[in-house]
Amino acid sequence: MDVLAGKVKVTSKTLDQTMNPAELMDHPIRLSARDVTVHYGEKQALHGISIDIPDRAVTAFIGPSGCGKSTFLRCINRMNDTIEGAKVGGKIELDGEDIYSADLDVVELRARVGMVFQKPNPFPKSIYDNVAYGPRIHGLAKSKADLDEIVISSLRKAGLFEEVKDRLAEPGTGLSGGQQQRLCIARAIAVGPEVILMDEPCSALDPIATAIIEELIDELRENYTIVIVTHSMQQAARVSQKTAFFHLGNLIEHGDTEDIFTNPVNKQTQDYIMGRIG
Amino acid sequence: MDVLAGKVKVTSKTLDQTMNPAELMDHPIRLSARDVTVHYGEKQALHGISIDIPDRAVTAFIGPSGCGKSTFLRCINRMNDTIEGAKVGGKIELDGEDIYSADLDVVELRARVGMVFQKPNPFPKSIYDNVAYGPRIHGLAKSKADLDEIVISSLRKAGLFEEVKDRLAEPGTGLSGGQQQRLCIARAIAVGPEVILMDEPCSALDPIATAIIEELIDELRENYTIVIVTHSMQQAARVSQKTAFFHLGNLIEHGDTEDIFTNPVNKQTQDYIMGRIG
Amino acid sequence: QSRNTIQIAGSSTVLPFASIVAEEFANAFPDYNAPNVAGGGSGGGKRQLCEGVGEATLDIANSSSKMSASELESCHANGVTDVREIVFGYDGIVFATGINQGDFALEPVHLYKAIAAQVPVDGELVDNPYTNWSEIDASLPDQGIFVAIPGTNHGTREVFDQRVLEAGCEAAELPEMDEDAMEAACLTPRQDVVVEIAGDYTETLARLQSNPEAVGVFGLSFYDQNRDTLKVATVSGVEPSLDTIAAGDYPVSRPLQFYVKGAHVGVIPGIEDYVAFFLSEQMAGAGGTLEAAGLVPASSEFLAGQLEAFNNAEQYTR
Amino acid sequence: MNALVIAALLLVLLTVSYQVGWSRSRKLADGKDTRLHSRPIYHGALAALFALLPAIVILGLWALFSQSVTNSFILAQLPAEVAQQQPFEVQAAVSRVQAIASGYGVIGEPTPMETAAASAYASFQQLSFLGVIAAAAALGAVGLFWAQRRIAPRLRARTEVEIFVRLALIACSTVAILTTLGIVLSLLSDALRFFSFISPLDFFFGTTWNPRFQSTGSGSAGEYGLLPLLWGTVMISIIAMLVAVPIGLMSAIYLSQYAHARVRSVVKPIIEILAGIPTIVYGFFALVTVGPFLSGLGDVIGINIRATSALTAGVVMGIMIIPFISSLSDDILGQVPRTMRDGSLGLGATQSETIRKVLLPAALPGVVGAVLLAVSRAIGETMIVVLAAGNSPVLRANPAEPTSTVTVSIVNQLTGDADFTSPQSLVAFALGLTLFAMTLLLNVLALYIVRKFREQYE
Amino acid sequence: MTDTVLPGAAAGAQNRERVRKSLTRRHRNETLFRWAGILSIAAALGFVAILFGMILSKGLPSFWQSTVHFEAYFDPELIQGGPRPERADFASPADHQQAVNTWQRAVTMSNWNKIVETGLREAAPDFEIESRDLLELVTSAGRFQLRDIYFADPEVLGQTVPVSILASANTDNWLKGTIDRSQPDERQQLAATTRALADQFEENGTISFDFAWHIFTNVDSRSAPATAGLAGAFMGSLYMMIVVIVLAVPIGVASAVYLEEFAPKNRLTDLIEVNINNLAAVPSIVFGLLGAAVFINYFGLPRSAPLVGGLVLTLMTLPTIIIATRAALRAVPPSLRQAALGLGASHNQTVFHHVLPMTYPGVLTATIIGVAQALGETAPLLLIGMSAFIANIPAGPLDSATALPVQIYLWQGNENRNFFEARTSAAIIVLLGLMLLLNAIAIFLRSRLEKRA
Ligand SMILES: Nc1ncnc2c1ncn2[C@@H]1O[C@H](COP(=O)(O)OP(=O)(O)OP(=O)(O)O)[C@@H](O)[C@H]1O
Ligand SMILES: Nc1ncnc2c1ncn2[C@@H]1O[C@H](COP(=O)(O)OP(=O)(O)OP(=O)(O)O)[C@@H](O)[C@H]1O
Ligand SMILES: [Mg+2]
Ligand SMILES: [Mg+2]
Repeated sequence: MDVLAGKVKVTSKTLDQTMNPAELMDHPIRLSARDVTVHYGEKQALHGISIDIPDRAVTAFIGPSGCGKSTFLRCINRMNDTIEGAKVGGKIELDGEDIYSADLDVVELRARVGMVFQKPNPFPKSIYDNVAYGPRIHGLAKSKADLDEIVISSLRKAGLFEEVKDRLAEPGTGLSGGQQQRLCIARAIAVGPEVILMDEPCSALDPIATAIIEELIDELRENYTIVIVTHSMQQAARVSQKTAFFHLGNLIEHGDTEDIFTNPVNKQTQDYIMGRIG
Repeated sequence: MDVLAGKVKVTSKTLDQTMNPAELMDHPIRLSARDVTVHYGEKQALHGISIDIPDRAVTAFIGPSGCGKSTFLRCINRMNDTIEGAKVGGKIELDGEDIYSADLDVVELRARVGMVFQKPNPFPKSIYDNVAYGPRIHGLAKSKADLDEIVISSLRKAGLFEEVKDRLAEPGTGLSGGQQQRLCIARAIAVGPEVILMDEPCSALDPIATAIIEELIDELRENYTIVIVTHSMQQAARVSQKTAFFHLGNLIEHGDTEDIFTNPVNKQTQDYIMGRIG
Repeated sequence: QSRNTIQIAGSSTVLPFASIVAEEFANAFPDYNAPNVAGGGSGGGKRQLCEGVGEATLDIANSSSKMSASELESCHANGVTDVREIVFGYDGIVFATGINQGDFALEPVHLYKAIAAQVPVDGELVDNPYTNWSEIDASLPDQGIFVAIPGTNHGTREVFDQRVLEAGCEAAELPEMDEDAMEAACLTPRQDVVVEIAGDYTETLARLQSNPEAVGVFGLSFYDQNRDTLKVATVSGVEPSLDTIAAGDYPVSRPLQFYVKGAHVGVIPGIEDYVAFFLSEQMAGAGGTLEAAGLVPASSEFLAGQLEAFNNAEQYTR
Repeated sequence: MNALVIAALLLVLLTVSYQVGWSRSRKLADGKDTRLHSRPIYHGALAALFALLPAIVILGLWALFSQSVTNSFILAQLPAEVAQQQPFEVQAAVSRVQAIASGYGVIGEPTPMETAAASAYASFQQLSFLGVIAAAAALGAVGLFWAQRRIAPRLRARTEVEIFVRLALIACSTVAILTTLGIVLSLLSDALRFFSFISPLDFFFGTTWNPRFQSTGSGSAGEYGLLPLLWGTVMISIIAMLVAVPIGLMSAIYLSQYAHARVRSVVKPIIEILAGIPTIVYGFFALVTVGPFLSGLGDVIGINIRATSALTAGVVMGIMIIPFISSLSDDILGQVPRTMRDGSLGLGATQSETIRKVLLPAALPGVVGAVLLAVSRAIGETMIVVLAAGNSPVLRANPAEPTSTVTVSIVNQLTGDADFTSPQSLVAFALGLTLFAMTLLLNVLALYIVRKFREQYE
Repeated sequence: MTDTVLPGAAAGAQNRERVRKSLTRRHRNETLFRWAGILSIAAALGFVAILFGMILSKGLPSFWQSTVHFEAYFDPELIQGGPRPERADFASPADHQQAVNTWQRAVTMSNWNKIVETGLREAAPDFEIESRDLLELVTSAGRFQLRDIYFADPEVLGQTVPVSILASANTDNWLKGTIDRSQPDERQQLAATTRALADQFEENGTISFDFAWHIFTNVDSRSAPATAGLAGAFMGSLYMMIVVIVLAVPIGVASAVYLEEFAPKNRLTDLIEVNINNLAAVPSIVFGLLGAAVFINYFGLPRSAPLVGGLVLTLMTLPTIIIATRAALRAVPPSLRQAALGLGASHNQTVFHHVLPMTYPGVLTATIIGVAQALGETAPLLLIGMSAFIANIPAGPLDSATALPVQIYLWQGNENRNFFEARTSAAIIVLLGLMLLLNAIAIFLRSRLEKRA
C-alpha cells in the first residue's frame, strides 16, 4: 500500500541550539567502551559493545525494546553491580580510567556519573533534602550556606527553582511528573557529576513536560556529557548529536545523529528507522 | 535544524490486503458513540467523545500516553464498570442498541464485544480450557464434540492451531508471548463476538510476533469489527482503515487512516504525527 | 546479695493452701517478701527442687504424692542431699453430683463396677455391662452411669486407684489371676462413660453441668466452695467432712506435704519461719485458716512433730 | 556508682575517639587538596569502634569472672574450714562478709575474722575496680592511637564501618537459627530418655494413650500410644478448618471482590480483632458459651453433644483462625494479576464465575499454602483445647465426644503430679519433638507451595 | 466445521439466544455466591459480637464490688508493739531494720479482727450475730487494711476513723445474686444471720457497690479473694513486653534488613528463610519447653521471672517482626534504591537512609501485632513457672511475676467459681482493652507515619 509510504515525517529540532557535525569533532572522548558484554545469569544481554562517547554532547541510544540499551547504560555507572546475577565483561574507561578496576570505589564513580531514571523517583523527603542528599553524603558542603548554595544552583540549572522556591520544604513527591523528573535531574547535578545518564527520562511524562525536559537537556549539554536512552526516534533526532542504534544486544550502528537518520548504513537500522521493525 | 527534517519516514502496509476508502463506504456503522465522558473519581478522563465505528474494518485509536484511548475502549464493552470510581456518561450504541441501558445485560454485551489486552493474559489452565472457557460459561456448546469444534476452529482462525495442536492439554502460560496473545485472540473469538477490542495487543511482543499478529488482525477484519489501540503510528498505518486521534481526553480527529496520516486537518494531529509531541 | 524471696512450686492441690500461707506469712512477717508459689504439678515441683542447689533453684516443692525413690536418687545425683519432708494435713476426695440428682450412698465396689472396663459377672470377667446405677445395686438411684474421674496426671488419681478401685476390686471378688493381670483388671477404666479430667476441678464441674447425670470426683475444699451446685455422696456410709476425714472414718483421703531443700535453710531468708508458720495452729491447725479453706487438719501433736523433725534437719529417706 | 563510672568511661572514650577521628580526617581534607575517601563522621565512627571494642571486651570479661574472683578472694581471707563447708554455707559466709563491707551490717555481731576479711575485701574491691577501669581505658587508648594513625585520605573508613555494621546484622539474623537449634537440643535429650523407657514403635504406633499414674514403686508404666492424641489433634484441626476455611475464604472473596472500599475498611479490622484475642480468652469462651450452646443445640436436634468436645474446641479454634485465613487469602487473591480477572470479565463471565473458575484456581496453591499454615497453627494451639476439648485421649471418631491433643498432653504430663523422672513426664518432650517435626513438615510443604505460586506470577 | 462460532447473522443470533438462555441461571448463581460472602462476613462479625457481648456482660458487674463503710476505733488496748522505733536509736541500719521488723510483727499480731468486729457491731447495734459469722461479712484482708492505716499514720491510735473495707467474696456473691439465694442454709457459704445482716447493710447504705479500683492496684489474693487484683500480673506483663520490645524489634529488624538487603541468595539464606517461617508457626508450647531448658536450666536465670518470659516471647515474636519487616522492605520500590545508589550512596547508606525509613509503618504495625500476640500468650508461660501465686508486685524483670493471661487461667480454675467467673471476665476485659488499645495505637501511628511519607 504505497499510498501511505512517506506519510510520516519527523521534523525535529524545535529547539534553537544547533551544532553541526564539524563542531562535534572538537569534543574529546569522555567515555570509551571496549567489547563490553553483559550476562544476566545464563542469558547474554550485550554482545561486545565498543563505543566512544564525546564530551559535552548528547549521545542517544535507540533500538527496539529489550535490545540492551538500558543494560549498557547501567554499565557506565556500574549500576549493574546491584543486579543479582549480572556479570559485566570488557572495559569501560572514563577519562582514561578503567571504571571496573579494583581500586576504583564505585561510590565515587557514581558521584561522577549521575543517573536519571525512566520513572521520576524523588525520595519521600522535602524538595530541599532531595537535592541536598547527594552533597550531604559526599560531604560536598562545608557549611549550611554552602549547601543552600548547591541546592539552589542545582535547582536553577534544572530549571525548577522558580517553580518551587517557595516550597522547598514540601515533599518532592508532591510535584507533578515533569517537575519530579527535573527534581531528579537537579539531584543528580547537585553531586557535581561529569556525565549524566538518562534512561528514557520522558517516557512517563506528558508532551508538555517532555518538551521542557528536552530543552533542559539541550542546555545541560554545554556543561555535561549526556547519554540518553529513548524509545522515540523523534526524541533522539530532536535532542542528540550522536546516535547509537542497538539491536538484540549488539551495537549496530553509531554516528552523528543526522547521518544515522538520513543515511543509515545498515539494513537493520534502516528498517528500524523506517518503522518496519519495532 | 531543518537538515534533519523528513529523515524519518514510515512505509507501511507490508501486508497484502488493501482496501480503498471508497470500499469502506459500504461498511455499515456498527458502533456509534455520542458525547461519551468518563470520570475517574474527580478526574475527567474523557471529554465528550463522539465517533462512529464501521463494521468489518479495523479502527485504530492513537494518541499520546494517558490521552484516554484505553478508557474509551473499555467503555465499549463496559469494562469500566469494574473499575471502582469510574463513571461513564453519554451514549454508546451497538447495532442501534444502547449498551448502557438498564435492560441490557452486561454479560451478554461482553459476549458480543470481545477484548484482547495489552499483556497476553492466558488463564493458568490448558490451552484447550483457555479457549473453551467462554463457550462453557455461556453454554454455547451442546456437546463435547461441539466444544471441540469451537475450540479448534477458534484456534485455527487465530492462526495458532498448527503450532499447538499436539499440546492442547498443556498450560497456556507455557507458550511464547506471541503465541499467548494469539491464544487470547482465539479465546475471544470462541465466544463468537461481533466486535473485538484490542488494547495495544503487540506492545509486549517482539517484532516478529508483532508482524504475525498484525497479519492476523488483517485477516480477522473480514468477519469482525475491530478496534485497536496502539502507541505506534506505524502500526496504525499498517493495520487500520480508520484512525482516531485522541489527545488529553478529546477525540481530535477521526477519519480514514490514509487521510489522517497524509492530510491531518488538525494542528495537534499534525504535530503528533510529525513527532513533535509524544 | 542472694535471693530474698522463697520460691515454692508444685502440686496444684497444695497450691491454694500454700498460697494462703504465703500471703498470710507476708502479712505476719512484714520483713519477708511473700514467697512465690507456683503450680506446675507435684512432679514439676519436685523436678525443680532436685535440679540442684543454688539461687536459681527451688526452695520448697509442694506435693500431693510422696517423693519416689528414683526422684530422691535424682535429687542426690544433682547434689540435693538434704531434703526434708513435711506433712501438713490431708486432702479429702469426695464424689458429688449435681444438686438436683438422687442421693448416692456409694461403696467402693459400686464405683469399681461402674468404672472398670471389665467386671466379674458370675465369676467371669466380662466387658462392663452396667449402664445404670440401679443395675449395680438397687439402693442406688435410677440414673445413667457417667463418671468424671481425675486424669492420670493428677495425684488424686493415685488415691482414687488405691482407695476406691483396688478396694472395690477386692470386694468384687475377681477370679484368680496373676498380679499384673489383676492390677490391670482393677485399674483400667472403661472409655465410654468414664472421662478422665486432666484439668482442675472447675473442668469436672463444667462436665457435671453439661451432663446432669454425671458423678464427679472433687477435692473436699472445692466441694465446700461450691455447695450451692454440688451434692456429695457418702462412701461406705460415711459423709465426707473435715471431722470424718480427720478421724480417719472417711476412706478416701491422702496426706499433703511439701519438701524443703535443707541446703537453702538459713541462706534464703525466712524458710524456717515459713515452715513454722505453716505448721502453726492458726494456719494448718484445727480451726485454722487452712481448715476454712478446705484442708483436713492433722492433729497438733503431729504438726509439732513435723516441725521438730524439720528443725532437727531430719532428712527424707525412702 | 560503679555502673556510673563505667558509663562515664565509655562515654569519654566514645566522644574523645570520635572527635579525634573526625577532626584529624577533616584536617587532612582541609589542608591539602586531597579528597577524603570517607566523610569525617565515618573516620570518627571507626576510631570510636577501635577504642570502644577493646574496652568493652575487658569489661565483659570482668563481668563474667568478677564473681568467682571475688569469692575466692574472700574465701582466702577466711579460715580454711570455711571453704570446706557445704557450698551453700560457703556462699552464706561470703555474703556476710560482703554485707559487712558494704556498710549495711549484718544481724548479730560480726566476728573479728569477718571484719578483717570485710575490710580487706573492701580495699580489694576498690583496687580491682580501679584496675579494671584502668585496663579498659588503656586498651581503649591503644585502640584509639592505632585508629588515628591509620587515618589517611584514602582510608576506606566508611567501608570498614559498614563491614562492622553488616557483621552486627549477621549476628542478629543468626538468632533465628539458634532458636531452632535450641528447640531441637532442648527437646532431644529428654525425648531420648523417654525412648529408653518406651520403644519408639509403641510410641508412634500405639493406639492407647494411658500413662497410668505411677504409684510410688509400682511397676507398670502405662501405655503411650501417640495415635489417639494425633487423631484428636487432626480431628480438631479438621473441624477448625471446616469452620474457618469457608467463612474465611468467602469473607476474603467478598471483601476483596465485591465490597465497597468503605465497607472493607471497616469490616476488615473488625474481623482481624479475632486474630488478636488471646487464646486463653477463646478457651474461656468455649468453656462458658460455645460448649453449653452446642450441647443445648444437640439436645434440640437429638444428638448427644458434650459441652467439652472435639466439636467445641474445633469450632472455637475455627473462629480464631478465620482472620488468619481471610487475610492470607486476601493477600493471595490480590496477587493474582488483575489482567486475569479482566480477561475473564472481558469474555462475559459474571463476577462469581470469574472468581470460581479463574481467580480461585489460579490462587489455589496460595490458598492451600495459607490453609496449611493455618493448620499448623491449629495443631500447635494449646489453651483452647486445654479448656474446651475435655481431655479424653481415646481413639474414637465421634467429634461430639471429648478428645485430647498433643499440646494438651504436653501441658498435662509436664504440670501434673507425676514423678518427674518417669516416662509419664518425659513423654512431654517426645510429644514436643513430634509436634515440632509435624509443624516443620507442614510449613516446609506450605512454603514450597506458596513459593511455587509466587513464582508463577513474578 | 460447524458455523457455531461464525458471526454470520444466523449463527450470531443462535449464539445470542444461547447466551440469553443461560443468563437466568448464571445471575442466580451470582446472587447465591454474593450471599454466601455476605453471610460469611456476618458470621465472622457475629462471632466478634457474641464474644465481646459475653465477656462484657459477665465481666462488667465485677468492676463494682460491695464495700462496707463503718467507723473503726483504733483501740490502744488492742494494738500492741508500742511506738515505732526511731533510726537514731540504733547503731547500724541492720539493727534498726531488725527493730522495725520486731515492731511490725508485734503490731500485726494485735487483734485487728476485734477492731473490725467492734466497728461492724456499731453499724448494726441491735443485730444479734456471732463474732465468727460477723467477720465472714468482710474480707479477711480487712484487718491488714486497718493495720496498714496504722502503719502509715501511727497517730490514729485512740481515734475513731471512718473506713471502707471490701465485703467478702461470699457476701458479694450473695448480694449480687451470683449464688442461688433460694438454696437452703447448709448449701450457702454464709450463715443465715450474716446474709440477713448483709441485706440490712445494703439497704441502709452501709454496704454499697463501689467501683473496684483495687482490681487495678492489688495483687492476686487467695486468702482474701475479694481483694484479688491484677496489678502484679499487669506489671509482669509490662516487664515482659518491655523485654520483648527492647530485644525483638532491633534484632528482628536487623535480621530482616540483612536477609532482605544484604544476604546473598543461596542455600544458606534459603534455609534461614524456611527456618524463620517455620518458627513463626512452631507451637508456642514448644517455646515454653525451650525456655525451661535453655534459659532456666542452662543459663540459670530465675524461674517465674518476666525476663525469662520476655525472652521466650521475644523468640516467639521475632519471626513475626522479621517476616513483616521483610515484606515491608520488599514493598519499597526498587526505584528508590536505584535513586540513592545512582547518586553514589553506598549500599548501607541506601538501606539506612532511604529504604528502612520507608518501612517504619510496617515495622511498627508488626511490632505492635507481635507484642499484642505475646501479651496474650499463655501456654509457654505455664512451663517456665509463671503460673504462680505471687503476692508481690514485681519490682523488676528479675522478680517473680505472673502475666495477665496466666492470671486469667488461674482465676478461671479457682474453686470460688461464683466469684471468680466474673473476675475472670473482668480480667479478660482488661486484657482485651489493652489489646485494642495497642491496635488502635498501631493504626493511629501508622496513618501518621504514612501521611508523613
Ligand atoms: N535484571 C535482569 N535479569 C535478567 N535479564 C534482564 C534483566 N534486565 C534486563 N534483562 C534482559 O536483558 C535484555 C536487555 O534488557 P534492557 O533492559 O537493557 O533492554 P532495553 O533496550 O533497555 O529495553 P527497553 O526499551 O524495553 O527498556 C532483555 O532481553 C532483558 O530481558
Ligand atoms: N483506574 C483509573 N483510575 C484513575 N485514573 C485513571 C484510571 N485509568 C486511567 N486513568 C487516567 O485516565 C487518563 C486516561 O487513561 P488511559 O489509560 O485511557 O490512557 P491511554 O491513552 O490508554 O494511555 P496509554 O497509552 O499509556 O495506555 C489518564 O490520565 C489516566 O491517568
Ligand atoms: Mg530500558
Ligand atoms: Mg492504555
